[in-house]
Amino acid sequence: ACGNSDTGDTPADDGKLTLGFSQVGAESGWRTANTNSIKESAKEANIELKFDDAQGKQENQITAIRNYIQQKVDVIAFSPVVESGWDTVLKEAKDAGIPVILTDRSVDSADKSLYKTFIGSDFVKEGKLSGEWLVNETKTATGPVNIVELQGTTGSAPANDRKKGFGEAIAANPNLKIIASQTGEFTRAGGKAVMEQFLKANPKIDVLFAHNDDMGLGALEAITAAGKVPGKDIKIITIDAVKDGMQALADGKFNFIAECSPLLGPQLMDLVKKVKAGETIPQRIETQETTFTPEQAKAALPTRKY
Amino acid sequence: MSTAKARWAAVSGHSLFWPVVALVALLVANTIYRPGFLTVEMKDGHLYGSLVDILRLAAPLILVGLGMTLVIATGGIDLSVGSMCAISGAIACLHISRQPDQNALGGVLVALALGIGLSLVLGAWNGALVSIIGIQPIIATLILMVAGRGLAQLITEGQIITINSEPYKSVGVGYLLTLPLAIFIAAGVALLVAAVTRRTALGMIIESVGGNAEASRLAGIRSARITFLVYVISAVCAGIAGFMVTANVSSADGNAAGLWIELDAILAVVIGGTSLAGGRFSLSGTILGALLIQTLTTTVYAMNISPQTSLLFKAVVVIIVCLVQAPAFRAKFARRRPVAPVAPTAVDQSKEQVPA
Amino acid sequence: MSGRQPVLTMTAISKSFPGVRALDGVDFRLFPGEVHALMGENGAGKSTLIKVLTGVYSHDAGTVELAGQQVSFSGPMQAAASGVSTVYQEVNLCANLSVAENIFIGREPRTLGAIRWGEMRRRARDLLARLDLHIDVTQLLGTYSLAVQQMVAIARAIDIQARVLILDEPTSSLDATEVEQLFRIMRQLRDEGIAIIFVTHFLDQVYGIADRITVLRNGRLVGEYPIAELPQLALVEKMIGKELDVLESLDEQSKRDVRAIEAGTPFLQAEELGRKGSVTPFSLTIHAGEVVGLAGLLGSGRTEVARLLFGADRADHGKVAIDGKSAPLRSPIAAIGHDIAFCSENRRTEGLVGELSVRENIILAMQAARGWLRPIPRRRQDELVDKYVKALSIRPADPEIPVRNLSGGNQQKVLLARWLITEPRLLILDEPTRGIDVGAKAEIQKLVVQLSDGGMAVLFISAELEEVLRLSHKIAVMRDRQLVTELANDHTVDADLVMQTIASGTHHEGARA
Amino acid sequence: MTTTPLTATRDWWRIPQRYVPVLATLTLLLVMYGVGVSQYRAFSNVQVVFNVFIDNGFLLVVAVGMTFVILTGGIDLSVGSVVAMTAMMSASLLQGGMPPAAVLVIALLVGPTLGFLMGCVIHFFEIQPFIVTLAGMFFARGMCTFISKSSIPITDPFWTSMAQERIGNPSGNFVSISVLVAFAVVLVGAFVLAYTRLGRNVYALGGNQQSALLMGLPVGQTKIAVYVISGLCSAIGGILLSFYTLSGAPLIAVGMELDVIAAVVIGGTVLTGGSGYVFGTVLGVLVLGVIRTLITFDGSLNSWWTKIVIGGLLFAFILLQRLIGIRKK
Ligand SMILES: Nc1ncnc2c1ncn2[C@@H]1O[C@H](COP(=O)(O)OP(=O)(O)OP(=O)(O)O)[C@@H](O)[C@H]1O
Ligand SMILES: Nc1ncnc2c1ncn2[C@@H]1O[C@H](COP(=O)(O)OP(=O)(O)OP(=O)(O)O)[C@@H](O)[C@H]1O
Ligand SMILES: [Mg+2]
Ligand SMILES: [Mg+2]
Repeated sequence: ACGNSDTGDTPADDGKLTLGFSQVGAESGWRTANTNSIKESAKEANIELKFDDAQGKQENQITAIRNYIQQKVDVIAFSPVVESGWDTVLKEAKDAGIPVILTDRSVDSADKSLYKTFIGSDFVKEGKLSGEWLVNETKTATGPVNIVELQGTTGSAPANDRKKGFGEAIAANPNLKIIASQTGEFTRAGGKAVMEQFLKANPKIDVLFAHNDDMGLGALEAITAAGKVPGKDIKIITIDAVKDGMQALADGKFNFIAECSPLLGPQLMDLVKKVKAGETIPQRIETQETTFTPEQAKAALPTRKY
Repeated sequence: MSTAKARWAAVSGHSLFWPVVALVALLVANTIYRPGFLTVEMKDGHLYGSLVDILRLAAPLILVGLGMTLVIATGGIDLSVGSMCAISGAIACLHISRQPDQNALGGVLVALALGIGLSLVLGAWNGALVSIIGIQPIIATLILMVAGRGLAQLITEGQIITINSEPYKSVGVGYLLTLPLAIFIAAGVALLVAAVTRRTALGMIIESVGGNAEASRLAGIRSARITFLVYVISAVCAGIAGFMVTANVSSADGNAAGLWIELDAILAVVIGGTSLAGGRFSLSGTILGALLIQTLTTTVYAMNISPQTSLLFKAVVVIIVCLVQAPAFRAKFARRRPVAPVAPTAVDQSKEQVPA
Repeated sequence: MSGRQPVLTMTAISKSFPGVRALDGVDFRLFPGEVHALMGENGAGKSTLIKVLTGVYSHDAGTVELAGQQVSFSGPMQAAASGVSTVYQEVNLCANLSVAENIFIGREPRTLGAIRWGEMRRRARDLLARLDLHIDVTQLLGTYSLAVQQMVAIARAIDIQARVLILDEPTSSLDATEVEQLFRIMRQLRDEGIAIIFVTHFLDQVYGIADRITVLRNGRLVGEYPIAELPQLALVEKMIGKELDVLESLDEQSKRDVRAIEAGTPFLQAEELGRKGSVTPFSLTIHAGEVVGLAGLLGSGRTEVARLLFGADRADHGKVAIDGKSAPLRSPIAAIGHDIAFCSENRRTEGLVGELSVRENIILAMQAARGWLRPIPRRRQDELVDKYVKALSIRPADPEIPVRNLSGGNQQKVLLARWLITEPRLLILDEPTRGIDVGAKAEIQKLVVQLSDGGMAVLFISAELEEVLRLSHKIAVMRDRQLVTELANDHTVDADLVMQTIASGTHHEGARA
Repeated sequence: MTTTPLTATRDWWRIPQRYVPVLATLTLLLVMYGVGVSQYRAFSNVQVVFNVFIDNGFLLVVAVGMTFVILTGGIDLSVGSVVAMTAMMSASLLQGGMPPAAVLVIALLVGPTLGFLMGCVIHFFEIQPFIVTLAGMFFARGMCTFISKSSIPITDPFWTSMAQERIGNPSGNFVSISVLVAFAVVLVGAFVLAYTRLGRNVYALGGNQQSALLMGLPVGQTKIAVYVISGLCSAIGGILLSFYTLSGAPLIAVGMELDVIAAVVIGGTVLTGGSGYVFGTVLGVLVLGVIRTLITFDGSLNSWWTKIVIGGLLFAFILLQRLIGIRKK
């Protein structure tokens, strides 16, 4: 589609910056919002975007990055599918003199000079915020508080980190106990099917912690079908704050959401320009994120973009 | 006594004996782990319990499995069913989400019609690739497996379309006569498919095409048409399953809906005793296989088997079920019987090739 | 001969399949340097005995001794290693490999583990030359006809330095010259001291080459006889187990009366019908009630003619008229629509659906013609199937067993039954009597006569010239994929004349004498 | 072709039927490459071609193993998981401080062992390969998460040097060591198939198992052998992948089996067995690689359009191959 160039003219010649961006995939609504944000802000910032969807495969991302190097783009950015395994290709980028920006997820390279910066949420922190809210809520509880956890896709970074952060936070109160934890694959159907069984296996569930809104929304249905009132009989904590989740929160069906914002686009474009201009930038930039309670959700909902 | 023995031999020799045993064993294991597993109680005028869940959740798998059975019987395979679930669910939800009144029955019916219609088109596409152009089924359907997910996401524009439509929701979680509506739909389709294949000569003709396509052609069977037909049937089954999957959570997720259902469906078909090489097929076997697989999935949740080991668990169960079901395995461990039918199957099972 | 030690002794062999006792306490001896014919009706257990010997099947009871040592082969590989080389009944080679490879696979000439392809091809050419077959050995086997494949299988077997050579119906798809070639080699091998087991349904061949005969019936041993002590008629009686009137018709060599049939519009009229690379355009007319025989050497294109007339291959030249009206036969369905039926020569790949039951195989064509929406009622199916299982004496007479479990000959009968129930107006029979025992063969021949008397047109293809001569009203002679001439089968025509015609390619008046 | 006199072209065109699919693939690959060069800047760089090899080296190795399996008429769905399992194991063993040589040996043993077990079940108990290897796929993937839930980085110097060594020419174009390994595997695979008894038995088995048995070929051994070979290739592929990514991740190579099967089939190997070449498989892998490269070079596709385009290209490709096949028949 971009074969519009009449001759072999290098698009870089017109002074326009070229950004090569490799996305993880399109596996969730969150991801699509992320993609759209990047595309739109690239247009606004007058940056030519080479976009590639890796369909969840690291191999594809590496291929894409290599091709961006060949095409001599000005900056490369990507959301790594997995944390490790980037050194080789990043080194190639470095040797070619192309700066790299990580978005959304980090890499575990020891050599921090391989990329300029990492912009994205802190999954551990999201888990921690969720846990801290719960600890605060249950300060007064005397008996044990039974928690069930809906994990994300087994082995994925968000799932690992959110679990970790949450676990660390709730260790503060020995009454809080995770009595069941199972993967719902980040999907509504998965969340629902797992929750159905949780409900049957455990007569007393006080809290549900879901690694994303979608699983929480699926679990909502299971809880309702079991004759319980979500938000009251079972408190629900989730992460992401996509529109449907915020609606549920505003309706009082969820109790707490830790935001994980997909709208990285403007920040990223800003960075691209800075990097190209040779400005120094911090190694780690966190996306501006917050947490929501039902009241805050009600207030925020009308102006939310996704 | 000898008649009892003979009867036992007949029962244990039945192709569905071992899947049934495995199903019962899983249920028993669950009951031991949690004595309340089998209880079914009345709640809000409908039945509630793990067994009901298993039936309801197995419904889409049964549907996809039925279509898959026919495809496999012709010697083909349909990898695109998962994508087709996602597509039909997506188009239906998209249509409903655009209605001013999402609860209006008319709008929902149009949505269902759209989904089925699109499935028909996609099934026809697969069928045409296989029967007219002559592409190997696994590759022909791989095309739609890959592109279909993209189509589904194109329809939803990458978002999860959430709807709020009671009539549509009932397809997935509604109740009829105290039981989930989904069960009735699956049973209805199963009966329909059974009637169409076994009450007419279609079943035999499908088996004949799958058993020996060239011989069938020379016997005057329009093999191409039959092949075309089974892919269309499979697509429609997948389409209906797509409604259930999306209605279950009142939302269409182009990426996750029906993910990996093709593998489960193929597994169900094989556990049910239909050979992947084509030929003889068993619809009841497939239904049983689907129930077994769903029970297995539910067991993982119910027993809270850790996500790390759940795949290992699944691998072990699958291989055990297939092993005890395999005639060769049974022959090797049933040497005490005086007459062991050994080699003939080994020799004759291989597909006969047609010289150029 | 009794003074010598048998190279092979099988004692009290029993073998059961589910529902069938294929072998029941069978004894068998084989001496070095003899050709031993194993005889019996279809389903008597010949092939099973051979497969038990070579370890394809495990036997339930009994012992096998090879050169005085008890053996129990785990499979053909081990049997071959011990010097038992076998050509099984159905051609068992790999169509996707080259001819040379089919001969040498498993025994390829190698240096340092690497196959020497050139050497292999050369040796394959030499070997086939011994059988007078001059073909391109680098071509895939599947591109050659069944007969060539059969020759290749034989070449493979005789090249193995074997003590025991087993040939299970090797001649069923060979013509007279090929058979003679094979016999020459068999004699040569016999003189070298190799023991040969030979299975065939051609009695003449048995008497032409065998030294001794073992007869099986219904899985039991009837007896072992030196050839001189068992005249042809006695052999047949032993095989069948009773004296049957069919035997008379077998002996009666006179051909049927040729009636004046050629009147009125012919049922089928092919004009310059042909297909590139398959058959040169030919013209042929067939009248109702007429039997047209196709005579010709192996590979002369008879099967292709049949396939064109049935629409199995699409003609790219010429036209066909049925009942005087133009009828393009583009597909088998079109041909069936004009009441044409075709029993193909390769029943395993083009005929039967192995997994389906005998009943289902029999009704398949009829059902296909009705369309799947109108199933034949079960009662009607049973009636029809029953009738033909009886009429063709298909054994075992259980219509519900998978057809692949039937013996070769019985499978052939099932295929025939499939087409007979459709009551066609033209029946094309490509080698219908191949692999069929004497009794059944006579039955089928009688059937052909009956059917044509009843007004059915029959196109009859057979490697046995006698059969063609006996049944046909008219004989079309094929040579080099070309229909060279048609002979009215009157008293002046005999086997010699047909052979001469085939040989010279023309039909000289002078040849008749 | 139309202008040259028939008599002259006849012999030239009489390519044996069995080579037609491979030649069709080759032609189409060249066409695709040509399209890329004409449409996109920098596509003609030699390094682009080298990158296709670098990025698909492990895929190539696994595909060679799969070719063996498919030639016998079987299928091996476990390859992707075995690749991941091998990479995971290597990473975790290296992390535990085991010397690289020992890790290599162990990693190269596990895949074939699993292949051997699967082959035995397939052969002795006559269970369909699809099912057995599906169970193997679940098992190996389960092992991955069992070893570790998160990815394990590899810092071992040997691994690092294998990963980052560039073998190239002065003008800066280079290939990685993985590519050389992959080429070696391809050559060995091609030799085994064409020049050894095992290889020919593989073809015979795929042509007609019953015949192969009656011809006295070691059917069982051959069948088990192909799954061992596939396991070995997956293990080598896993190690190459761990060179490539310098880590082991539990979710890596998900769905790789489909890519591999697609590559083998695009390369002209028939799924029912008995016909195909390793060279075709190489072409098949290249086709997939070039398709991906074309898509990244274009760089304007929406996420879902990528899938649709890949599906469409696959379709166009198979269709063309099919048409050419029919034409030349
Ligand atoms: N694999 C099998 N399974 C079940 N029954 C079988 C099998 N093979 C053979 N039989 C049965 O065993 C009997 C003997 O068959 P066999 O093939 O030995 O006959 P045959 O003497 O070779 O006959 P023909 O001359 O027709 O080839 C038949 O009744 C046949 O139906
Ligand atoms: N001696 C031979 N040398 C080379 N090719 C041969 C020979 N005999 C037959 N063929 C091949 O056989 C094929 C034609 O066989 P076809 O089946 O038409 O003959 P047929 O007259 O029906 O013989 P059959 O007796 O086998 O039924 C051709 O592909 C031809 O190349
Ligand atoms: Mg026989
Ligand atoms: Mg013929």
